[in-house]
Amino acid sequence: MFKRILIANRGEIAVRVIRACRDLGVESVAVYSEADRAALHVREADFAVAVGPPPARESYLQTDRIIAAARATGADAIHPGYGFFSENAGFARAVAEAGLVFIGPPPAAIEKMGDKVEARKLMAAAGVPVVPGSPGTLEGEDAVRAVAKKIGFPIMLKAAAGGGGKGMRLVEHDKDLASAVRTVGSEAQSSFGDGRFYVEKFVTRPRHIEVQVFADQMGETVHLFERECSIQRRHQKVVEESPSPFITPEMRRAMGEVAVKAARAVNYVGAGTIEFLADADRNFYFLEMNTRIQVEHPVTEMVTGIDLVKAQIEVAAGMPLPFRQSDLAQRGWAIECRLYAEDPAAGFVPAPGRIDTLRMPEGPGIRVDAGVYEGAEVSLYYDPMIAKLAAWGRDRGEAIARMRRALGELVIAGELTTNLQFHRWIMDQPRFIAGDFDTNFIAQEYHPAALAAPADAERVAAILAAAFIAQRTHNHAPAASPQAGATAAAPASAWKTLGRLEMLRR
Amino acid sequence: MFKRILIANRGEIAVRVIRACRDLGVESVAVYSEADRAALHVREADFAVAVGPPPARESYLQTDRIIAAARATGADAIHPGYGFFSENAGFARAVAEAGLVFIGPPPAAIEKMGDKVEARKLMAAAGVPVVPGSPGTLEGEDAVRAVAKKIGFPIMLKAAAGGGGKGMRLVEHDKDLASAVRTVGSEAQSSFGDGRFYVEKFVTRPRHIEVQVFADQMGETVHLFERECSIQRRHQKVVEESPSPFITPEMRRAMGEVAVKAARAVNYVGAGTIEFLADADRNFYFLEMNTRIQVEHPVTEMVTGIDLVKAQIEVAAGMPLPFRQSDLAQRGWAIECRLYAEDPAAGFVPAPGRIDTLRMPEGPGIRVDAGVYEGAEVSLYYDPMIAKLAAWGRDRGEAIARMRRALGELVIAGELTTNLQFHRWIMDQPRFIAGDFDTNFIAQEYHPAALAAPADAERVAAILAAAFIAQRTHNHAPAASPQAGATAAAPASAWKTLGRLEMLRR
Amino acid sequence: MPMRFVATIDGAEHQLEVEEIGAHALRVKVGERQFDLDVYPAGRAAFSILIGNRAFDLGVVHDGDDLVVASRGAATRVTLIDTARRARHTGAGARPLAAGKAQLKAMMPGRVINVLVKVGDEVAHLQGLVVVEAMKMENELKSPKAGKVTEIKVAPGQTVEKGDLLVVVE
Amino acid sequence: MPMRFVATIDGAEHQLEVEEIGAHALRVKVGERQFDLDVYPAGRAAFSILIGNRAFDLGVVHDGDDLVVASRGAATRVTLIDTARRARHTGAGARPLAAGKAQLKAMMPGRVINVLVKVGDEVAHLQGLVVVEAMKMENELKSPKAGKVTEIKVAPGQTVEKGDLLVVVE
Repeated sequence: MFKRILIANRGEIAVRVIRACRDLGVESVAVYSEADRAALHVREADFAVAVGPPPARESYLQTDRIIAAARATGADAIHPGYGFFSENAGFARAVAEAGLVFIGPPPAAIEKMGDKVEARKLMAAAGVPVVPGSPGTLEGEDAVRAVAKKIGFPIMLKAAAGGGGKGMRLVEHDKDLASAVRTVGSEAQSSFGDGRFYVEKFVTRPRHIEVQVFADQMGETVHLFERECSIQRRHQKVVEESPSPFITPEMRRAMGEVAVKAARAVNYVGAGTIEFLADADRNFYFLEMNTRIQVEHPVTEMVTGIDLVKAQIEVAAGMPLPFRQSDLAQRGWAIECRLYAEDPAAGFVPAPGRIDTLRMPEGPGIRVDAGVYEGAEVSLYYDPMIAKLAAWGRDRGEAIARMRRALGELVIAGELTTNLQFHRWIMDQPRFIAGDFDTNFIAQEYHPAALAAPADAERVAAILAAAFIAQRTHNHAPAASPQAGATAAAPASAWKTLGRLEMLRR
Repeated sequence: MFKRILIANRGEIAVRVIRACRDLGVESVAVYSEADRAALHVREADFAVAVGPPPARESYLQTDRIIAAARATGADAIHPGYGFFSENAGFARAVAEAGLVFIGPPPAAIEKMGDKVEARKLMAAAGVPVVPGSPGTLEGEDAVRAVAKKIGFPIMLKAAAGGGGKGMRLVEHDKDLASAVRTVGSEAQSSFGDGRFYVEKFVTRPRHIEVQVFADQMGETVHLFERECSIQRRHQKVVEESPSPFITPEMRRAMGEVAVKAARAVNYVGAGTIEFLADADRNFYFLEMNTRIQVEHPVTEMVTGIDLVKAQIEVAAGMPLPFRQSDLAQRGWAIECRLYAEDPAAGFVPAPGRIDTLRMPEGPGIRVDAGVYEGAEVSLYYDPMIAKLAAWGRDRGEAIARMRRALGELVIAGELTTNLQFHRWIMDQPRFIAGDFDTNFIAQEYHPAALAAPADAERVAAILAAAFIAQRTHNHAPAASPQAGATAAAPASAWKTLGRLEMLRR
Repeated sequence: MPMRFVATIDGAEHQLEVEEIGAHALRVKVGERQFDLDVYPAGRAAFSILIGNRAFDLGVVHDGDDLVVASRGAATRVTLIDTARRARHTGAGARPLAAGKAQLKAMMPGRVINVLVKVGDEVAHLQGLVVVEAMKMENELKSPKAGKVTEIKVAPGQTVEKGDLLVVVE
Repeated sequence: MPMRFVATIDGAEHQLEVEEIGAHALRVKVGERQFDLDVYPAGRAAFSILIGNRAFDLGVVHDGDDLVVASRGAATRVTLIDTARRARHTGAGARPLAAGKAQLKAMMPGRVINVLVKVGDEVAHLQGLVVVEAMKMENELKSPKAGKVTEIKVAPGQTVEKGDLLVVVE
């Protein structure tokens, strides 16, 4: 086992990896940008090294500095988390060349799955179902039209270098084809530096269902069942769960087998995810493989009982998988809500800022993976996801009920705005509760007015009373600027004292 | 199902019951003493009613006020938690007479198990193994000596009205018998108002292992396996786990069967616990039945996946048990640490006071059931247990590792002192890790010097630096009294500003 | 004597009167409805409030001139304008925002791509007013209330900082 | 110029020097060993401290004259006595506790059952000094340090409040 692991990431996933290190008795090294000196992952780690200015490309994406930090602290392995360097074969190679272990798949597997067109070809060759479409990249309107004729509209034009919901364009009719071909090529060129694209049939009412796979260095490859990730906004997952309320046991078995086949086709090692699109007829198609740990891994951990991050480290250290396929079973149901610093009333625009009060939910069946703390600044520089809540229940109903309870216990306020109330809205939606949704769910069902506070006169009175006391305290507090009109306020009273005590109590 | 449940309790168990209510869509009513106006259970509940002055006998133990509170708020059932009224048949009857549902067993079952001598007789008659001893209560030295001759020394004299570790006296030799008989009788009379006592063989190196049972109103009775509760100080449990590292599958099956038999013998309904003593040869003996939910129920919930408090409410509402024996299985391992406001360096003396900073652990496999919050006052009037931490793992090793991690993440400080470090010590003990312990473990192994901080010069420097900044901030803060010598302090510096900002930041 | 405020909760205005009637007791009148509240501090910046037997647990923090009241599972932005003080200050420089006005501010630094309304337009609650590009996404910022656009402070192409005033709706 | 303190951690004394050497940098000398620290506030009453690459996360709160420093999984009581100030105040009324003295205080209200030592006794660290009954239990309160008993402030049968001084060990 490793002695010390550097985590080339930040936020909740860095904290998650630190926890896995603790559980293994391995020391952890955080890296941090100047914006993150007091970030939670720095507070939680055993060691910490500064790697540059706030923009990620000047710090967290500086290969040399990360490797130098590992050397300076005597780390013998690097965990990339998700995002940043996690699917960067060049980084993985650089780590290996520095004599350190990259906790992830072999660079070749990253590369094969990183090129969406090549991956599609490879998967088709391995017998993995792919969405009908062009066998490879296409050039020009006519080539696209030929494929469209064969598979039928609507179709998706997809950038070969895209992925994660980026670089896609839907074409519903032949008349829109010409302009779409022009723009997708130039957009792909400007966004990814690679203008190649390919064509897939557009799956209507698609569900996004993915299968967790795991392989060790000896070639043992298993799957840990599915995750349902269809609740998305702006092509980003918001709520995930496992099992999927949609698939049948037969489909689960088939998807698991296909996923293992896909992983084997690239000689995969470690934790990976095969993403599928499923249509209303329960056909499923390979979408892409994420060659890293996923944000939503906790729901799989909760239903299988397997610590995936710990297993990543063990496998990277050369140990055999600590479980066989026959050891694995799903128990109960788990749901995860991603807490974002964003404003669901304003089109989910990021709304970072300081967190002034924070109380996380507790109690049976609740798991919290936070990247922040009370008093932390949520920075503009990075992903607005600040925490994940997960709830486990014996069945889906219990999991939803517990998630509702957890969301109702969570207290967060400050400069930032969060999507907390939005999650409460989702958990109350009849279609969500019925499991009847696809990736269009939020776009179809959600309207900001849905989050308007209910007209409960007593609650309004309580809120205004609390605000009154806080404002009065503020106006009387020594910290308030003198011109703020403190002297104009009401006569001396017990409230002032009360408020001041609260304010100054340490 | 009920519309609204009053919880006749406080602290973490009141919060636990409120959570179960939330999960069931049932409203919750808290009751509170004057000392508990701002206690966590009042904050968490939907409704709250004052029931009297701080001493429990003047508030939480006022039957009439509790029932009046239920009526005033339209509650249709009362959950007693543990302690207080939970094993009081008179209260259970009063609740029923008021037309409300008592969420617990029938009063007759409480009474039968409440009299330790009668329970012992009843259990023996039902074929449940009991510790060898007197069939009933005894009077006088000679009667005791006769039993002692038969079963051999050492023996325990036990008050018939005792229980929960109170009203017991160990007699190792015949010469000590006379005085022990005199004192145990008079002590039992003064403590319990009932001087009767009986004799049991003293089990050396005993392990305290208990079995969770559950029954519905239709007579379906099941068990949910065992909990190991041998880690005790002053006859109070400190750490519990499930499964037990001691028992074999055969012993587990036998104990489960016996426990169900015991519950059936008193026509039990709801959640109950059969406590056993096990000796080194894996004989086990009925000790007593707790006719309520236990403090340590979370470890059973974590390994079985069953929400015991929710099931209590469902069964009390007349619903059938939501699980059969064949649905129940143990998965993985769970450990619970009880966080007490007490000083392990001073004989575990209660050390209550205000909690000024509190950060609870999070992450995979961790469950927190707290009765307090940052800023809360831990009162002298009630039990010093302020929170429970539980950790689940695939096996005992993983559970211990996660508990260590959770204890290491927990930050708590203020006027109070806690046994946090003591728990860390337990988790590091080779005998604990090996599962090789009995109820004498703490008495034998623990010495306050064990908690001395390690001599880590860098850590000491960091601690002193943090203290320095905080003290300086304090001396410069506007709240400090003028005579405290603020003017005598060091020259203006960035630290003052920094500190003040921290202090005043809301 | 009760203090009077114009209270705004998430864009909705209320007439508020607050009177202290005991050590932990407040009488609160919201519009025509009056409530007696039992208010206790519960930790830092939080209050346990009982109205009759009903229990509320509310955290309060300041964000600039706003108060953010965190009830469980939600956070509500509140402003309280002291009616008496506003009257005294009428005509003064930095007087508080008049009741009935609502400001659309930039939630984050970015670049204004488009302004969808002009001064004098009647707009609906949550109607899009300005499009700001930030973090590589275009974000349509919506009207905090129904009303008439009285001021527009930005133009397309302009860079804005977090908190900058964009549009006033009255 | 460094400030000098006598620091007590859980009964053990250290000579402490602290000097500010930068915006977030402190030079700390404990006994003979010197360290440069990078200190950042992290939320309320907590600090992230780096010594070289080693990271510490410490919360600090006040409890009377003590500081309680909460590192993860432990809470440490610390007192810092400013050496310069102590010197200035020598002979004054409410001067801080002299270094080398340790006070045993009542942890909770109760009744003194027994005093196990007398003035002049040499006692070991953690030796029992006083037995107090509280919450129906007898609690033996132990010496905070090794030394000589110089003052005993209570007698059997006496009622004590939390924080009352019981015994001084020097």
